[in-house]
Amino acid sequence: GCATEETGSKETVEKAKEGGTLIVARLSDATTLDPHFITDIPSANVIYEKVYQTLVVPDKNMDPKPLLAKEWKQLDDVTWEFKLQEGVKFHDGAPFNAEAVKTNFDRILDPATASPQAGKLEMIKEIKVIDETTVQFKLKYPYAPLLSILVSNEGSIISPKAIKENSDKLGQSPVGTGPFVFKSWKPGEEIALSKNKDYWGDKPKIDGVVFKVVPEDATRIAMIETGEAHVTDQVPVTEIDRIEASGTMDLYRTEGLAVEYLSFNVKKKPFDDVRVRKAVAHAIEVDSIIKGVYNDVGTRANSTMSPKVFGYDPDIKGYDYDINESKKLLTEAGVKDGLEFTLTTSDRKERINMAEVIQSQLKGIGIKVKIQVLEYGAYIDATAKGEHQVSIGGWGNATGDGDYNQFNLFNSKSQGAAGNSSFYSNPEVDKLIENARKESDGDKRKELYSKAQAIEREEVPYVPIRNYEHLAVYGGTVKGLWLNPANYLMLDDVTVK
Amino acid sequence: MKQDADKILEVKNLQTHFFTDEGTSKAVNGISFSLNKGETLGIVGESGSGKSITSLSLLRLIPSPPGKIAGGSILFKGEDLLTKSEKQMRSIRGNEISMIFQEPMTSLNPVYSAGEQIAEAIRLHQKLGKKEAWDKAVDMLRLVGIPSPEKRAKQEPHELSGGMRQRVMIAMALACHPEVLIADEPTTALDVTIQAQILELIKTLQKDFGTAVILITHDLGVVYETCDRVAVMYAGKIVEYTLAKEIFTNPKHPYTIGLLNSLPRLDMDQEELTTIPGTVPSPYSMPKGCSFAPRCAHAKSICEQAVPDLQAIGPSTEVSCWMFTPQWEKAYDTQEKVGI
Amino acid sequence: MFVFIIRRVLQTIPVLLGVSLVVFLIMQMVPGDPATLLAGEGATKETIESLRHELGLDRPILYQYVDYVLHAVQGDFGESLRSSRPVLDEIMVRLPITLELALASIFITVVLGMIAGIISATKQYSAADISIMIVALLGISLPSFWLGLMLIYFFSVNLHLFPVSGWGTFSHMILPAITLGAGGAAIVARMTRSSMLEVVRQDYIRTARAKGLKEYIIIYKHGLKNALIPVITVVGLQFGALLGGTVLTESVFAINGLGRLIVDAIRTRDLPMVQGGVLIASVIFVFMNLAVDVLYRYFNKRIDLN
Amino acid sequence: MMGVPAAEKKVLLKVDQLKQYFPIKGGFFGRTINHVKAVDDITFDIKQGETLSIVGESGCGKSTTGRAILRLDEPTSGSIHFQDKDLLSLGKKEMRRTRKDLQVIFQDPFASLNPRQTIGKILGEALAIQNVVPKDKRKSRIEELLGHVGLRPESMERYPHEFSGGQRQRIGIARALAVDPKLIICDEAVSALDVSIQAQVLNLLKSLQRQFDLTFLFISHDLGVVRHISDRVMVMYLGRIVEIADKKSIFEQPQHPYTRALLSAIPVPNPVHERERILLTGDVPSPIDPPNGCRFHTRCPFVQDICKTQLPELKRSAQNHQVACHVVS
Amino acid sequence: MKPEVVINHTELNVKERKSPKLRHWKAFYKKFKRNKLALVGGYIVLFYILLAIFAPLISPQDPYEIDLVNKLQPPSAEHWMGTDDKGRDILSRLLYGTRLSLTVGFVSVFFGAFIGILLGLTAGYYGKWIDTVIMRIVDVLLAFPGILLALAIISALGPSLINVMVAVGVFSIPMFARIVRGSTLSVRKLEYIDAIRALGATDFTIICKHIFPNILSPVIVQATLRLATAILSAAGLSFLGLGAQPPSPEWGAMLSSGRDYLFSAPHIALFPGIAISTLVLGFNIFGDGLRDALDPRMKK
Ligand SMILES: Nc1ncnc2c1ncn2[C@@H]1O[C@H](COP(=O)(O)OP(=O)(O)OP(=O)(O)O)[C@@H](O)[C@H]1O
Ligand SMILES: Nc1ncnc2c1ncn2[C@@H]1O[C@H](COP(=O)(O)OP(=O)(O)OP(=O)(O)O)[C@@H](O)[C@H]1O
Ligand SMILES: [Mg+2]
Ligand SMILES: [Mg+2]
Repeated sequence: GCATEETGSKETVEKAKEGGTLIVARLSDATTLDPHFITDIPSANVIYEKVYQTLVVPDKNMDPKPLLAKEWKQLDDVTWEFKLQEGVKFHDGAPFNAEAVKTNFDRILDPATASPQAGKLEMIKEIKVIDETTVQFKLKYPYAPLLSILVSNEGSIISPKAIKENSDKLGQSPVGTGPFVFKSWKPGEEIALSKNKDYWGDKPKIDGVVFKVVPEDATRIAMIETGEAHVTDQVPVTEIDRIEASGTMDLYRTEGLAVEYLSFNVKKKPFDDVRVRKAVAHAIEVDSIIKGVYNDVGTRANSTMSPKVFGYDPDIKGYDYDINESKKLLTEAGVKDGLEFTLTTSDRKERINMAEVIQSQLKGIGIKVKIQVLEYGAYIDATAKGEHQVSIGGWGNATGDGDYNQFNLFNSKSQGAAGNSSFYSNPEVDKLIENARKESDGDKRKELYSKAQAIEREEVPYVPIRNYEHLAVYGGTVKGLWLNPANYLMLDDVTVK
Repeated sequence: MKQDADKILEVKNLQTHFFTDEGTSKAVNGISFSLNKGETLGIVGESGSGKSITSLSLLRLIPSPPGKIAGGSILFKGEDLLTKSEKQMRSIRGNEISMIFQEPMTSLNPVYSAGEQIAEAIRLHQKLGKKEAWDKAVDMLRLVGIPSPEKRAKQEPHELSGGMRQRVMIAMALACHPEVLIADEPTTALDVTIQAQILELIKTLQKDFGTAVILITHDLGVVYETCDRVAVMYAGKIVEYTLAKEIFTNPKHPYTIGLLNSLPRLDMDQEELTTIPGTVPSPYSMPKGCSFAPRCAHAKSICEQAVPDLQAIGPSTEVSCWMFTPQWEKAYDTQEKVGI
Repeated sequence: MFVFIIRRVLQTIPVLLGVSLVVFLIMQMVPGDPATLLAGEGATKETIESLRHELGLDRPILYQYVDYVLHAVQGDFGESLRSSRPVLDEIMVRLPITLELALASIFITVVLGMIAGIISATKQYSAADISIMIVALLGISLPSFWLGLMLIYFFSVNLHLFPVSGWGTFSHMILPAITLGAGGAAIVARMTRSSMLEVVRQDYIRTARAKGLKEYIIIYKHGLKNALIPVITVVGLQFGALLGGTVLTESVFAINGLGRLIVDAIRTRDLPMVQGGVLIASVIFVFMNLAVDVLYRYFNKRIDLN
Repeated sequence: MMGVPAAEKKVLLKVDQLKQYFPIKGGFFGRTINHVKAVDDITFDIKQGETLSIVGESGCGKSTTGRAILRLDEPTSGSIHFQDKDLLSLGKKEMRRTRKDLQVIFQDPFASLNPRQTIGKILGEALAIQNVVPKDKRKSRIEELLGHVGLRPESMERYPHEFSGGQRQRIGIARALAVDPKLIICDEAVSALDVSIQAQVLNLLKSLQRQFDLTFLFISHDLGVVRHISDRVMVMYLGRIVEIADKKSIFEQPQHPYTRALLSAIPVPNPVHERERILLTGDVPSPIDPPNGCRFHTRCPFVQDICKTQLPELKRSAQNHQVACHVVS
Repeated sequence: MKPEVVINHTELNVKERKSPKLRHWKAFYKKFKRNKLALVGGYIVLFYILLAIFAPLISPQDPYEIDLVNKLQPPSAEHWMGTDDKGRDILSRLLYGTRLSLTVGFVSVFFGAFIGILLGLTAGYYGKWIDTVIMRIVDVLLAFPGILLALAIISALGPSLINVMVAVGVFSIPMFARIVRGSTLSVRKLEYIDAIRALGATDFTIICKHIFPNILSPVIVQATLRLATAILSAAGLSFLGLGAQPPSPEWGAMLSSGRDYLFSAPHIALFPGIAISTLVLGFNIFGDGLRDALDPRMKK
């Protein structure tokens, strides 16, 4: 997020006006507001660091910073200790303390809760309350990226009182410690938060936030243009020029953690042959996709990890655009008489566009591509079952740690729905990924990931295409807004005139 | 026909044409007749001979386009209706000249009650209030012999039988005591026993109100029993115009004779009916001469060349046929007749 | 009439059963598993399995359907798989909005359409008639979403006359109602026109003329009421089309309606929500048609109630 | 006709206690809540070569009787024997074969011909369905048929709308004749025609009857026509037979009050034949709820108490004359 | 009813007649031709059909040729209608798309009409419980919001042009079924049907040879009107991302891809929009004209 750093910092210098309600237009409604049950970023975005807070919080570079935990240290391979902030109260008046932290993690881990996120915290053996403000995490095995899990939405700390009294209602009415208090939710229409007057930190400058559901892209932009809404964080890349040209709207851009890629189903002919995969990788002109389809939003991806993610190896490069090499590889692989395959994608516009461009690029070397656009649910189904030949996919990363990419995309255990849509399986890579999990030395971990990435580059189960860049459009009256790399709107310093 | 001081309506050389894509149809092609106070004139003729169009022309209700009154005059109490403004016509319609239509089933508006439809005319022409008009409408229904008229007045046409509907039509037509009533086949759609009731009713009412009636029908029996005089139409023209009784005892025009002979008689057995060969000519391609000539057993060449005029051949009889003209004797026979 | 209404209401039962069965079967056929979608990115097989169990998706299909119907009969439409809120609650939030939208559009459809149609019919072949009919034809041929976006562009973004999105106030309703109602208005206008022209040829109009009534009384009193009969049927069918059309309009104007709810539910394979939504939509449709039939019968007495 | 004693002729068609009730659906579940008693228990027969006419007011069940005999509608009960075959017990296939012998000519010359078929096709199809003549002979047979009804062979290529009403009715007759039927039911076959045309068609029917020994069931409400064409006449009122007799007998000595009213109501253009008119009052009651007792009692000028409660049976009152009336018998 | 049209037999000359069928059509065409507006509609439709047939010959460019450098070009001498978001020539795409849109229209309407006619004929002819059952099924279809049905079908079968056709076809079934049933009921009452039944014709013959041809004209009229709706529906489905598979230049898909540029490059949506509107317009007025020409009551 270097490019737009100024946006945030400049405004804090100016004496910002206080008050007003920020209206955020967004694509879809939240599914639930219980962080232990949320599985998508748009839902989490409503509450993350707004209603709820986490022990540690990522900064603009995804480095963990203290929040509800003042400080922490790793006592041994499997024990982490956190010192908690004092004098923090939940919105319902319950005090924040070590017991509260324990209650939260116990809840998510309790099989009876049936939290879909339990798997992510599966390495936690026990939470130990040392004293009122000290808490220890005991792990089953060494797990280095623990902090990256704690910074993410699942690490939100819910009021223990609310958990005890009406756990079931938490999805509808969240109770946390954050700068905003949940006010109301009209399903399908809007969710309103209001300023927490008793917030323990720097109080927000606005009176509240309303998240409005506006499914149509053009309408959302029109709303910013007319001042009906202040911000939208789901911006079609096609609108960039217009927004930049407009006098009433501004664009905020920040590098994201997600990547988009082409995924070969290595279980299916002809993509079980690495030469064919390489040939395709050589035949795709990634730069023109990023410019032509994405209007230069995002950067060329070299690996299936974004540069902001821990473990990214800048030395690993993607395949060059080299038609001759590609043809040669195809001949070697014995598919001279023309390769033909189906490219499956979900119905996201940019992905379809990408598919069309790839189709046209591959046509240049005689590869015939048939595009199959599937409605999202069907797409997930097809790729999870391995019915596809080649698909366009993307992998978000809410934690900023490489494990989230590597384990889900490449580990044999993750084949199918869990993320490994290539059905890639390599014992060596499996091992590297699993060892990296346990390694607590950061540099050693990086090394392990580098090794894994090098192998993955050679075997090309995926052709990395683009590192995400997140966009937000805001009206001229909005100042102090920023997006974190995981695409969360950060509202601490926002003002609206 | 002799001049009559009581003459209320006089039609002279009326022509009504339809301008359609197939050509011009001279539906009414120059007819003249007159009507005296209190008398009943019957107009008979086959389907399509122009009876209805004649009656509609009298009230200037020809659907236009495609129809148009192309000539002639209609003198009502001495004034030509064709020169009147639409507004003047409206005060005559339903008031001084009323009409009963051929189809009782469709001539009443299905969405208004019988009473309302009668009262509407009364309010319009007699400037009565809502209540008075309604009462009058109920009275009219009683007059035309509808039992429990208060109840019936509130019913809508679909709740009434065909006979009752026709009586409602009659009540409507007579509500303003018109001087002329035009009844276009008022009983064709009805059964004989009901027809007898309705005709009887019209006769009684006519007597009571002194209304002159034009009764259009294709049933010669009806004419015989109801009318004073009769005009026989064929292909848009009157071919014979005479006293009603006369036509049965002493028909003149070959068509009239043919028509009478075609009727199965109730008073005697016939092994075979006499027929008129051929069919009515298409209104779009009328023969040059007499329109009946192609079917006429007596036709001579003159018949095919020129149209005969309607001429008086007796004190109260007019016929349009070359046979009754001096030219007849000199004319040549035509070639053989066409059959079907 | 009463018996007729009761009977028609009872007849809706098999129709609704049919609808629910069709929904159920289709949702079974549709690839995509609600549990997988709900579990989100990176969920393990175990997570998905336990979620399936939690949602009751691992029960036999027939059992699921019968269970659903038995509950639905008692007014229990289940809970959304996604938000775990009661389906009925979610629907009841949207239903009034969609109904308002539909009624507002029907209003536009009927008022605009009939006025235009009557003017057209009474001034047959005049300039007004021809221009109305051309506009009407355009109204039919414009894709509604395109019209919607164009309206937003001109009236909201450029002229700042109406809000872009949302629902609640009168000014919110105008653009969506026009978007949704335009096609219908055009159809109604044409229908009214031809029906009027047809009625004007009827015998009873001639009777009215023969009474000496003024032309405008003939048209409005004797003509219009009869001309409405076929128009009502069209409006009724139009209402059905309109319910379907709300999806696009709701999406363009960000209106939180039933159409969008159902589409979203289909996308997330939220079966109870789809079921509930479609059933309610069908109920509305069926009752709307019933209302139309009743009106039709009211206007057209010649039709035997049996 | 009267020359040959009726008894000597073979009975061709025998209708026994025929009932035709049309259900009226209603109620909550669309149950049948009532019936239109269109034909309510009628019994009569027709002899080979004769013409039996049915007269009566509109809606009294004339057409329904004809349609029931043809099994165009399935009768509710009763039996119909045609040449000793019980028509109602025939299977679908057998019935189709038997249809060859029973033909029909309808009232509306415009509705009774398929507007999309040429005359040749219409007649050809009739021949094909019953396969009465081999394919190669059909054309000449059609020409022959057209000749019988007085149309030219060229008519074959024309469509019905190119013909006048009378000509169309002839085509209808030709179609009925095509299959060499024994019985032809003429349902108001001349009612729609102008008198001058009507006379042509009536003459044609009569000559065809002589030529082919046809039997006619002639349905009409025009008593003039009926008198002209029939041997016997059957008068119906509200689904029941009120009188059935030889033509002469019924026209000269009508017995049932309804028949008498009917006859007297006909306007006759006959200056020498003045009659006294029996004017009825009121309208025909509905066949859904026919009056109790004699169906006619609500309009009968001679009504007595018994008429209101008891249904009169059809009784023989003279040779070849049956009447159903309490007062007369 | 009394005969109105009385044509003198003797006046019709045998010589001047050729094929009776031909005269039938000529008369129809004459009547249709008189309706100027309908004629315009017919010409529009014809125009598009010709475009569809000759698309490969008249297209100035390859409709699939992606040229990202020249994307979003406004109309120019080289690209008469400009280029789309992937630099493809919009005119060429529109021309090729004519085929798809017309195919979608024709196939889906044909499909819907076929099943609708089958159901309507059966229900109308046999009546009784068959009628009840069929019409209830049709009610289910009708009550089922059309777009949802389409969504469901396409979700089940995957989005492709064929499935769009199936979906759009399915929701025109009820319309056809109702119209056909209504006409069948009225045709079945006609005397010539009874006459042919009295001759001993089988139900099959009656339905196929006598009822079907006589219900055809309302069906044809409905079909032309439905064609318009079908093309619009397909466009609506494209808008929801359910339509034709890229890169096929189906008009609805083109229009919907243009909606992202409604403000920055309006020509992308404008031209497909105009194409859809005019074709739909053409079908509509053509259908109206047909109705008037085929309706015997409207002879003026
Ligand atoms: N609207 C019209 N357009 C064209 N021709 C018409 C129209 N109305 C009537 N005609 C023609 O005018 C002629 C006379 O018709 P009219 O209705 O007066 O006959 P009619 O004697 O009343 O017959 P009917 O006994 O059948 O009522 C017919 O040839 C008919 O075709
Ligand atoms: N298919 C049917 N369903 C219900 N009612 C019917 C049906 N067919 C006839 N009817 C009723 O049966 C009664 C007798 O009808 P039918 O047609 O036999 O009378 P009709 O004597 O032929 O009359 P018309 O002289 O008018 O032809 C009428 O009340 C009619 O409404
Ligand atoms: Mg007339
Ligand atoms: Mg009958």
